[in-house]
Amino acid sequence: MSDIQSALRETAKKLLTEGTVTCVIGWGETRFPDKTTPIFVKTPEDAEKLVWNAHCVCGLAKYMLDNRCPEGKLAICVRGCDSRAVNRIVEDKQYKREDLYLIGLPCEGKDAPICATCTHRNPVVYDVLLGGPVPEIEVSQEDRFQAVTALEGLTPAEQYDYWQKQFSKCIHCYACRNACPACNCTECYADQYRVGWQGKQIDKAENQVYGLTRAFHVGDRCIECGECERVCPMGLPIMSQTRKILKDINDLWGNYECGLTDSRPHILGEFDLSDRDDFM
Amino acid sequence: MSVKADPNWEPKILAFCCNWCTYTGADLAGLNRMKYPANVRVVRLPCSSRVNPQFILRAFQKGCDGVMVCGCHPGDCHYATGNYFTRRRFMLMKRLLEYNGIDPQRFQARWISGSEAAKFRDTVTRVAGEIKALGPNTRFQEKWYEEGGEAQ
Amino acid sequence: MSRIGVVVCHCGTNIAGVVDVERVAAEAAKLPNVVFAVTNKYTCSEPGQATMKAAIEEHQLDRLVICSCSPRMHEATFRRMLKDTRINPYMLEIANLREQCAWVHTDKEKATEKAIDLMRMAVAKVEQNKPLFTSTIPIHKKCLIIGGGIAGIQAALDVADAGYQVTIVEREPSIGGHMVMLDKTFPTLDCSACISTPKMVDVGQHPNITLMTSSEVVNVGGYVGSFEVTIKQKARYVDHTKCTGCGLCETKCPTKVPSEFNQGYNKRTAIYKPFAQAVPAKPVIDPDSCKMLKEGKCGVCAKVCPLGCIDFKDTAKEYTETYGAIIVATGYDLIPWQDLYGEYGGGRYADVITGLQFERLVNASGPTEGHILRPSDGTEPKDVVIIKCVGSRDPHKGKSYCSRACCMYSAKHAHQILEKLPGANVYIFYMDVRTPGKGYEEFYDRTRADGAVYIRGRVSKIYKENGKLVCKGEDTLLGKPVSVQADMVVLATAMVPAVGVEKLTTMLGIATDPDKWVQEAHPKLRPVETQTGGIFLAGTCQGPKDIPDTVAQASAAAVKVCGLFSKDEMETSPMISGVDQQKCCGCGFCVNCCPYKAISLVEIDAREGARRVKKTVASVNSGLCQGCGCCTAACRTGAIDLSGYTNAQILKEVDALCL
Amino acid sequence: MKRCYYFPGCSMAATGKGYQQSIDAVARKIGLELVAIPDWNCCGATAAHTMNERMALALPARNLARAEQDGGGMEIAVACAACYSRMQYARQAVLSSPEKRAEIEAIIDMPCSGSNPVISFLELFSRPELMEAVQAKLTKNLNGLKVACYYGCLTSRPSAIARPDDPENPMQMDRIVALTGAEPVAWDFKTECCGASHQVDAPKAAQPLIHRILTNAREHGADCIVTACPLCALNLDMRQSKIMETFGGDYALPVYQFTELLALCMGVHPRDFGLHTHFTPAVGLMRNALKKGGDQA
Repeated sequence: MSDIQSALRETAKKLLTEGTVTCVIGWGETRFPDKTTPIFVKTPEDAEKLVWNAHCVCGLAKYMLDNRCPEGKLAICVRGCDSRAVNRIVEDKQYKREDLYLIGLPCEGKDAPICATCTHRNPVVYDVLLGGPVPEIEVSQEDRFQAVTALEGLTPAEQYDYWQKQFSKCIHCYACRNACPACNCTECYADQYRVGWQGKQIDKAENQVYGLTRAFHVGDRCIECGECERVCPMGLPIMSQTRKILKDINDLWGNYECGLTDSRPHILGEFDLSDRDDFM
Repeated sequence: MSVKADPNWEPKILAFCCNWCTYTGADLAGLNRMKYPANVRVVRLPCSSRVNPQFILRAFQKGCDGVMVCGCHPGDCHYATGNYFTRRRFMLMKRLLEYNGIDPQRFQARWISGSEAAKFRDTVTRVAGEIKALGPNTRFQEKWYEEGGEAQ
Repeated sequence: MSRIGVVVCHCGTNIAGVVDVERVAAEAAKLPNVVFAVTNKYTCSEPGQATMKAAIEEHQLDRLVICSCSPRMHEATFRRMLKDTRINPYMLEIANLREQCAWVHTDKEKATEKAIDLMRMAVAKVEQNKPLFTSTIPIHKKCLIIGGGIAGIQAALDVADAGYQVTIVEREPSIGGHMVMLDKTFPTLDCSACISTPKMVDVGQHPNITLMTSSEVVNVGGYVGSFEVTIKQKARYVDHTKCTGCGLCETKCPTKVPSEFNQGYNKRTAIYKPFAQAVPAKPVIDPDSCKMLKEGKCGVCAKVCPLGCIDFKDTAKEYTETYGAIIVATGYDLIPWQDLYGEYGGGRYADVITGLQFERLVNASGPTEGHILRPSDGTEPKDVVIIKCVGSRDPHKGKSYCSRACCMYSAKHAHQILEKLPGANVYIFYMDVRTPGKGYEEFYDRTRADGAVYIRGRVSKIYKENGKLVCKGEDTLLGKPVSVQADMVVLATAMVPAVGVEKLTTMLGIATDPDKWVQEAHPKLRPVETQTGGIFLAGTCQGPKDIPDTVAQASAAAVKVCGLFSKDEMETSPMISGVDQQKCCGCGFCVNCCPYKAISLVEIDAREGARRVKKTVASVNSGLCQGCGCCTAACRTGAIDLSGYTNAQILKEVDALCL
Repeated sequence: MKRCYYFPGCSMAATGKGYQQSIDAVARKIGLELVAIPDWNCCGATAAHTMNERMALALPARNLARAEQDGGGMEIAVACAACYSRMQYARQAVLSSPEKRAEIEAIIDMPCSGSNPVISFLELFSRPELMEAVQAKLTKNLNGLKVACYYGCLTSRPSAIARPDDPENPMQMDRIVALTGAEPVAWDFKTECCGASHQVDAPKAAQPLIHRILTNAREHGADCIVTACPLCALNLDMRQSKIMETFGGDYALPVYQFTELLALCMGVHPRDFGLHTHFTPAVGLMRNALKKGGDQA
């Protein structure tokens, strides 16, 4: 891993020295030995601050929309999940692919539970790949949707009970939204007071409405990076909502996985005359 | 007072109807003097594809006991393809709602054409009956009518 | 603070008989911002309207809620009424207390409660209403007609005669289409060319018509009233402004290739007019066969041309122009039966021909000068089999629809064979004989009286034996297999949309059905319009039909165009989508689901913190938007909203119900 | 190179012996490994499906099940048209309906999922890699020989079951045979029925079927007929003289299996696949054709 880390620093240094990019987004050390933080490297000297270790858990792609980024081309370190997040943001037209330089880093899983069901450990898109590709792991559809299937089996009352307990914890911090690469609106619906989509008060109903709306807004484009759940300070099982939508899309309209370079077009932006119809 | 105990309780059902098919069908039911329970309030919209799934959440949250989305049959949309998008959106939304504990009867989508007055009558009669049997909706609401519960 | 007026209509006893209207009005009066609430016996009547107008003035109302019959009934009436008042016509909401309340409920208490709810919802919504203003778009009074067959010709003449400018775009070197290839038309048996070529000449000479042959539409933008259309004219290599059409070049050209017009039954030269009466009556050079253009040798035509019209360096040209309306008249082609019907020889037998080929064989100006001779050896056939529904009504191999014209032209073919070849036998295999048209059934009767043998059943195989084409089939009336030894077989092949029509429909943004026929806006009530305003249909591009129907539809489309052109400006509905560019993130999800392609992404200058940035946002074309609102539900930010049915309005309506 | 399961069928040891020998010879030449399904049984062919549908599906299904048990996961190639049809019926029954599958599995007392695709020999040989392999091994040619490729009905019908390249005008055999330099004629009766076993039980009705096939082939200038089925070949070959006697006509068309032509052009000795045992003399035409064609492929 240290080989790759030094290669990463070399690459970043070269990119910055040659002026290919104005900033490299990567991971840097913190005062905790088992935590890293996203850093914006803007000078060749600072490239030494980049690290690559088991604690590089934080998703980086969303940071390209951060206003700390200088103007000009950006370089981003991408693992499999980050690369899919980049695709997500590029497909959503929030950034142009040609304005990005992607440093691919094959990843054998980090210090995060989501990595156990990761199907794309190698970046799906990159400009340079550091280190050889790592073997992918097989994850069955059953494993992918295990949590969802378990909840689907409950009665409506039990389901409600479960979710109500979960949502009652929500503190509307919107960390899930801020970390999510699919949440890339300029102004989130939840911040719009005048229309009145969403109340600011913290009660079970508002919490639940926020949770479901968020799920519906991103579920059809979710790349399953797990950032939402990772950053939630209250430990809500947020992925179980978005994956429910993904599972239904898979069941209703065929195989669907987002953020791959050859992904199907946006599923709610198209239709088929022969789509299943329960509303006759 | 617990609403559940009120013997005169009547469910409130909100129906989003497209102007060209279902709203016309509902008007036709009136012209034919068909009778159905007075539980349904219709919101008139140009097309079923105008219905943002968030409206459904809002209706439940504010105290509706049931919500319906009605539009033209696929292929008959006044706007050619609008209801195909409706179909995809609400196939997903319905499943998501049920997953979160909303009884399947409380959210229903139906295609009702401008000539299907009888289908409109039958559908709202059936839905009203089903929801009456379920009792008031307490889920997703700011008000909590559960036994001994306080309004939050 | 808004000042809302609420009027609850008795509608005689229609509403008041079931709903306690006084209570509804009393409840309304309690609502905040409602400054005026009354009941009225007949709100829509003259006195009713006068009362409301007076109240608007007296109470300085700025919005109005009328609780009456269905808005589908009187919304327009009340909006018209408001035009003369201080209230904008769109500051009005109607609660439907009649069709959806009084007429359908019997329990007076519950009906009244519901009526109050409906009233409250309307009041809540009207508070969010904003004044809306209809805008107008200018109409460029110039019509584009795509396709120069009989449909395009008829429509062009009708529009041009009404005094408007017309451009016809035709991809072949001459207009005329399929009709001019036909010999006689059923049921009157008048000569097809004799009735169509005068119309072609009229088109060619009409001062209001611009003819663009050898041309295709390559780009369409804009909307009703002002479509920006780019037309590409292929290189013709002959300067038509100089050419007199003397025809000397054609007589000297050494290269001979099969004639498309005559279905390959004779030859034409490389510099050619498709047929004698072609319009324009001037030749073009076919670059695929011209020796000079292919090999750089020859140039005979240039040497003999007395006016020096030949220009081998000619190139394709593009013209862009603005049209107020477009008529699509792209016509049909025949189904490629050779690929589908191996059992009929799959094209191996020269004497198994299509109806269109037969038309050329029987045509006096055709390759055989009107003698029916079989293509294989030039002899007169004695026994002729006609097979109907080849590709039509055959979902397994071809199309499920009926091609409509085949029953009649097959009867006509039978009649012509029996007339021209005394002693000949004609056998017609059919599934049903469909003759819904004036004089059609009589014509069919006459053909049978002429001696045509109608066999109800399909042919399962055609094979060659002893120099004859054996047609094996079943006579389903007798319940027996039959086989007929034929000298020639004529197939009534299905009509399919003209090759390449998908490209055009995509460009125009109009819908097609699964068989690729252009979709009309409504099958019964709007048969010559498309879903897109300003684009109309004529002829077989919409579905198989015969000449009378085609011409009728062409004239109907022309009337629609003239109707549009009768005004200088067109009023557009203000209830359309609009984008809040501040909120819009430019993801383009709305673009994908718009049925009218009314939304596009545009780049604007914006400010982000201290930076000036280029920002991509959605933009709605008000000429194309029809106000369905499909886009609004696709927008997560709520940046795109539908005037008249805004998110805020609907949310308030929902809230009001649940108070 | 290519390995697949092979379902020979009952005829191949008897009336189709020459066909089997030529298949073996060609397979050896091109390195095609045909693994006979272990413990295969009769497909039931005509007899079973006229009696009992369940038996008609269960018999071939047992062969599918045996192939699955063997675990090679390979396609099952079938040489005989009737066997091919029955195996396809069974497989598609198993795949299309879970109830049917359960019923069949109960009868044969074995799991049967239909996982191994069933293909005809024509489909197998018309694949580009096999065509190339055959081409590479040809040492002689039949240039100028006009052949009528006869597919019979069961390789192409019903089209939903047999899945031919074209149900009315199949071309697979034409393309294979054209490799030898022989010229397939375009004729009309490629897929007409030969009468199959009705030649035995209803000869009066069935004999005209053979007559018209042979007449039409001759009409289109064919020198011989090529088939891909032991029973088609037998009917057209063995009954030819009797039919000429009954209906008049003088066609004397030798009948070959398509693999016989391939074997011959690969230099296999005709005696090795019993060319001399055909009823309508078949050796002479081949000798002349090969002589005319010369040695180059």
